[in-house]
Amino acid sequence: MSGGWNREQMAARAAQDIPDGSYVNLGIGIPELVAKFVPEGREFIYHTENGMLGMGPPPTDEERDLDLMNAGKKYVTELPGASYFHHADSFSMIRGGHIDVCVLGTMQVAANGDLANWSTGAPGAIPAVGGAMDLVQGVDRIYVITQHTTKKGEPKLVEQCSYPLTGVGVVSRIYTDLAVVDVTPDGFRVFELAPGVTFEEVEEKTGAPILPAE
Amino acid sequence: MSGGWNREQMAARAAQDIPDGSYVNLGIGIPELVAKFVPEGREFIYHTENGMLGMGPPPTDEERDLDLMNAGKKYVTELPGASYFHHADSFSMIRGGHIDVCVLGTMQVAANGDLANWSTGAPGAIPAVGGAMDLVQGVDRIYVITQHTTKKGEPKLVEQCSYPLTGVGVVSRIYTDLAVVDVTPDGFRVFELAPGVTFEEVEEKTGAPILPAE
Amino acid sequence: MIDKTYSSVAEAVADIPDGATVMVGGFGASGSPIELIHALIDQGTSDLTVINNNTGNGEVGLAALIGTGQVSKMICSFPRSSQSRVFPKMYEAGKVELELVPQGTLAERIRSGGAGIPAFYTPSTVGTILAEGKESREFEGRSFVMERWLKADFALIKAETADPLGNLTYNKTARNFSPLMCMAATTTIVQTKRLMARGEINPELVVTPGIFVDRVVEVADPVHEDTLIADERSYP
Amino acid sequence: MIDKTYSSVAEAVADIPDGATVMVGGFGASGSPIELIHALIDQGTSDLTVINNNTGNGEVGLAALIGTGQVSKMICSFPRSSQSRVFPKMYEAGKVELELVPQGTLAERIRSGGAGIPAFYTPSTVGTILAEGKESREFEGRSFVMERWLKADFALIKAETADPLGNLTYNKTARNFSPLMCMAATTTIVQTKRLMARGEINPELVVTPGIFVDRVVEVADPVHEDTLIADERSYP
Repeated sequence: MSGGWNREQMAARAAQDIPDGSYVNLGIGIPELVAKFVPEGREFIYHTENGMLGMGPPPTDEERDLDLMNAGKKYVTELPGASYFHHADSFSMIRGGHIDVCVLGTMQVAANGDLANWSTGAPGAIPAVGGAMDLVQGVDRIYVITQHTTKKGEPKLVEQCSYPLTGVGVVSRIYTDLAVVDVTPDGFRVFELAPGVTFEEVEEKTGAPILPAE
Repeated sequence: MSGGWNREQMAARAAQDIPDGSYVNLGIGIPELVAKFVPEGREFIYHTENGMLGMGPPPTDEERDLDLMNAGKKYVTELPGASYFHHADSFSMIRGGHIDVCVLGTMQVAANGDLANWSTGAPGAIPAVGGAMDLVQGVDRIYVITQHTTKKGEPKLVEQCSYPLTGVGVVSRIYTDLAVVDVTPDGFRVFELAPGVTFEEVEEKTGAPILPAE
Repeated sequence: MIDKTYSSVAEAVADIPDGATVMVGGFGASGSPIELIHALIDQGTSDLTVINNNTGNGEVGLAALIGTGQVSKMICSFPRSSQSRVFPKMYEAGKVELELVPQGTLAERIRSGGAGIPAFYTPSTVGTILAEGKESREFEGRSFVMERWLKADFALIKAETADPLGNLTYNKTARNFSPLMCMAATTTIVQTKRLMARGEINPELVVTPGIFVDRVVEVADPVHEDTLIADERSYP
Repeated sequence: MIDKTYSSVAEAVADIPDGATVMVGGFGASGSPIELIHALIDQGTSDLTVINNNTGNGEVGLAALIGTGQVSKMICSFPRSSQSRVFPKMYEAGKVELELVPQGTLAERIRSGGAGIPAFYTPSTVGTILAEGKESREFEGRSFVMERWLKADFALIKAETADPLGNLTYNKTARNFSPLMCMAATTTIVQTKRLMARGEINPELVVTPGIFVDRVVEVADPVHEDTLIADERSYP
């Protein structure tokens, strides 16, 4: 493939859409990379579900406190102006609409904004949901970062999710390796194409009707 | 009247029934006096609805902090081991059954334990309830301290409250100037008479059937 | 850099419109944001719904705001304090409406507003006239009443320390309803005794994280309702 | 004088009976009360229902407790961590049941258990398979699911400092579910890194007031799950 964004470029593109001063929750995986690409002149404050605002980058060995982790159970640091709180307060921030933006990974997104990112629904698999269902209901702007297709080339942007849903009609915008795609009342609509990518290529790799950029 | 307890003796008698180590909430008025009569060898920890455990006696002028009040809006002090918390946590302690004993004043108590202590129901009067309805539902042992009759000589222990209820069937035990009275499945029962008081006198001044001490 | 500080109480309350719902922190005199309330009197907005445990004392602060006729409705648990004279007068004259809510239910309704919980069940008021017209329901053989969340357009809050991110601490029992109201208001306005630099407040000591706070103004030497009343002051 | 201190973790957990429901503080390795959990393994009680966000890691702590077969049911939000090997094995063998609860709902159900709130409504899980069989209801045009309180017989908690009255502070994100579990358990058992004298903890800094705590035992130099796993340790 000639054109498109790599993981870091997808994260950087998503970061561009987050307003200065936002309280932001980043999911595990590519979404975590967003923190590396805060646009010049803006400040985001990072929330982690396990009870902290003002989360900083991974610690050096000397800085490391075994009690200081993020929701992905990775060691993090504390920035000036941080605060700690218990889980009920943490999810009050989420459920109560106080987090401005949440960036998540996904398995599938449907044209109406349905998100499926917690379970393949495979028989016998151990289900694990974490905070995903609270985040998608509580945060107004749910941004998704994902490859446009699976490794097998199957579309992840679909007409209807085949995997069990995380939430109904919750996604606002999707950042893929090929494009920025909005979820609109008319379904998927390209907002911006990655360099070297054509609308036709995006359309072909999308499992639902998709409109070109306005 | 020859026999009977005065206000301080009523409070002291109630204090006798509070186990060592109890978390105690004291209502405004005579109940506040209970704190003066903690029996030798026991320790009670006082809770105030407005967000404190470990409340101490009134301050000297030098000790006084204008921000440190009890639920009756009187200045208090902080004992070693105290803690502060917000109102939702404070009423979680109450509603969640964590306070062991609450001592309240009353206008009327009924033979089934109904309590009426917040409103006369007089037309035009401004209603004010505070935390009374939360306390009577959340605290297992509701003790009431009250004169046995009103100033006009009307019984305050009655068959059915004529005033609007604070709670249904919530009172455990009543400390009056004449006796300690239990609320039992059979109605009022004298547990103990004040010195110089006869059961007949108590019976006469009670507005409902009352059983003698077992 | 995020900076939520405002230079004056007047500026901080300037955009509160007529008809707004305003939560006011404090339990009696303790924690009452007098300077913010007086700024609201100066600003002159009207038809306010005010949520506070009480109705103010003397002729200053919340009582004064009620006295000017700016408040059309009070939601509170205890409108009748020994030094509350203004509210009774206005209430009896039919100039202010009252919604009476038990104190614990008031606290929990406000928390629920902030926590995104539209309704919950409580045993408080079961079997009383305050439960009339409310849904009730049994759980595990006991009766409970359903109560709804409570939100506000603005909250006026008094803090002990604050930083430019809006992280707050309180002094002793001045904490009371304030952390809950910060959660439940769209715009939370804080007067603080001390404005600290970012990072100066111990993260373990923060009671209200800045995410719940929108505006911070330093009022270094705040008046206290009890002192004003002892001095027989009135406002304006 | 009230004194809730115990001299050993063994003594502190001695009366936990078969069939008990036990909340265990911690989020992953952070805040996990390893010494109390290991004491429970030594004590040998069985048929436990355990409530924790996860299911433990490696072959120590909560994972080890599950591995011994003492746990018949787990209530958690995320049983599948990268280092969680014991639970999957026991689950696939049908030896432990799983109740999956979204993380925010789990926290709120536990708080509700402690706060005397039998049920509440949340938007989480609406339209998903986790809402199946649950009551749903509209408020202000939006759908919500009803969730019930969660209580326990015992809670095992790790604190940073504690005093003999049971007042607690935590270290950083080791706080997580612990303050809520202290509220929701009939008997709350705490291991603390430092036992302070009464009055030594700043009353403004207390996160869990002593009213929610029943037993305190000092474990001055606690092991950490991550360190044990890095050392490939197992228990017993």
